[in-house]
Amino acid sequence: MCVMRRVSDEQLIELIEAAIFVSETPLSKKRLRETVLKEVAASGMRVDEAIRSISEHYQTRGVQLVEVGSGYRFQACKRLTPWLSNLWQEKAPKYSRATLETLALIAYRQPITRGEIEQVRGVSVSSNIMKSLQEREWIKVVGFKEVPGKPALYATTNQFLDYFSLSGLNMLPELPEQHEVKIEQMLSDPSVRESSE
Amino acid sequence: MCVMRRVSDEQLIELIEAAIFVSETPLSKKRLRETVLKEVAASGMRVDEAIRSISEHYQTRGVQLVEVGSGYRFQACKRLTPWLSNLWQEKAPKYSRATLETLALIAYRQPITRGEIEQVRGVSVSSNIMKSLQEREWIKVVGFKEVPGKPALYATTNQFLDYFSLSGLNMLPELPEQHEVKIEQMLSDPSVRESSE
Amino acid sequence: MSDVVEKAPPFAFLHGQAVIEKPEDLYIPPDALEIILETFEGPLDLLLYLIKRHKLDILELPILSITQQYVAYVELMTELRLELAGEYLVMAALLAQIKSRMLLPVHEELEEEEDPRAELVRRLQEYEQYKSAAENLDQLPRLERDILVARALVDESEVPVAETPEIALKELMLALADVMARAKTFEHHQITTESLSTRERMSQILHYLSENDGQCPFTKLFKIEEGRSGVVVTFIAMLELIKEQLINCLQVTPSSQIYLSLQLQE
Repeated sequence: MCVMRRVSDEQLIELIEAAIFVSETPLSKKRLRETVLKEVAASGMRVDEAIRSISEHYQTRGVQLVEVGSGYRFQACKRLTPWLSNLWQEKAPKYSRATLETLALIAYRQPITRGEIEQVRGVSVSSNIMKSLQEREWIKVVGFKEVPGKPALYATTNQFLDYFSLSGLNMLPELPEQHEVKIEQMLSDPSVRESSE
Repeated sequence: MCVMRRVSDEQLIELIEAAIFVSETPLSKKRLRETVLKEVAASGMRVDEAIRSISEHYQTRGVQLVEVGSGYRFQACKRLTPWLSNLWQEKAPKYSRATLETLALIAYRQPITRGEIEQVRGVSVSSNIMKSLQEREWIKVVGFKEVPGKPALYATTNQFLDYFSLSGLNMLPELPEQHEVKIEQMLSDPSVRESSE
Repeated sequence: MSDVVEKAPPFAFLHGQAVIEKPEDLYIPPDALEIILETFEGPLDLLLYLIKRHKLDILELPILSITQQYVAYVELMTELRLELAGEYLVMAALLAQIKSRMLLPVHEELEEEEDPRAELVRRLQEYEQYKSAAENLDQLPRLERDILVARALVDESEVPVAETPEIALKELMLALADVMARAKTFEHHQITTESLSTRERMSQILHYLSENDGQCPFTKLFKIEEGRSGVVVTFIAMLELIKEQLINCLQVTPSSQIYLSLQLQE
């Protein structure tokens, strides 16, 4: 049994702010409670209030508090990125269309099998793409489909959300609408048919 | 010649604050001028003033601006360290398969470029893997290959030998001969691509 | 079935007479170049491109003309020895089959039958949907490119050194054995004299560009005296250079001169 320490609101804010700044990965409230606040007496409400207060404080500063998939992190204000990127010489990696299309299908249709991805894209998905996405920890196997061959089912991870600065899958841009018109109607219209040449 | 941008004191503070926060190493005034402030019209006096103002602002926060040998950085207030250190006391993670394979290839085929590792592994090697192996001081850059892009050549270090209690690389377990032949073949394939990092 | 199929079996197009003009030595149709540079993500992608290029709606899918063009491009890609996935040929066969069904007179009793294009139209729509979803994803702000994480450190002297993972030498050996086992699947990458000459040509192009202020018109890089195979090697070398992001390919308007330029170094 450890004695819980009482801290003032100011101390709680200091501690949480510092913890988010020094953590190597985004810090979730759960991890915050299990580590930094392990011996601190602070209700969930007080923690929420502290986070809100920190977020507000940084509204007018060069860095801001954001919530992404796996927790809270500070990041530079986006409008400063053009200047700040001079600090790096390497260019950010570009991703191929094949990779992006595969990732989009997994993000929007998860859990999905590789076969289903290939069905939509009309081409086979290279093992390299699946492996790279897994090594980046953007996707993972979450189960196996109950069909012959039991293919793996893929889903996106919190690291995927972190990378794209999304707090959840519901923050993804909306899937473009398909045409509402009934395909059958359009197609059965004889005027659409071409005359044979 | 580029046109120098005029910025307000507030903008200058924002920019410098964000730059120090996102920089991977302490940021000196010189580097600040050469990178982030390259196109900003700001006298040395104004930069000093901005740094002083940032330093003052953080007097009452969880992190503070400090000047160390190579420049400025933010660090958590010392009195918070006992709590924050709980963030690092989780169990050591295991190395991924990708990391082990990369290390094995460097050990057996040094000096080797990242592109060559990718060629044999058939999948791209993430920068994180290379970084974590370098941070552990198991591998280091020993030169640059004389091919377009001049990619870095990696080799293992003495620390690597120490860790595995090897007196020299020749003490590494022998590789089955067919494996050796195959690696040679793959590396001499002219279609090896050096990926730019 | 119908004799239409017999008259125009799907693969006759691929090995039979050309449907569009084949590139004569130096001549590669500009928009063929443009689309090949875009490197298609598969037959559906190519079909979508052809439909969009004619400013048509997917729902109008003009099967006759689209089939002709599709087959022509597949042939051109074969000609240029671009790696052609089997799916492209399957699609050519499917298009030919739909075409033959479209040419059949509509019988009363077939009235209930679905339009032969319906399934393909559905797939095209679905693919288009995810194609633009992928483009949207690429636009999202992301780490490394648009977002920079702000970090602070802790005073090293007071923080326990983070535990580092332990590994045994045996694990290292096993890892290497794994790579080698997997490497077997890559064995079909054979050394050919052709790829050598392609890489040589790549260097020549880079050299030429750097001697000419870093850019030149596309056509300047072809040498008539090298004939057809020389053109193909040069062209493939350009595609490789573009793919490796060593050069850029610019075309201001659809039918204007194409320029190649060196990728600017930081």
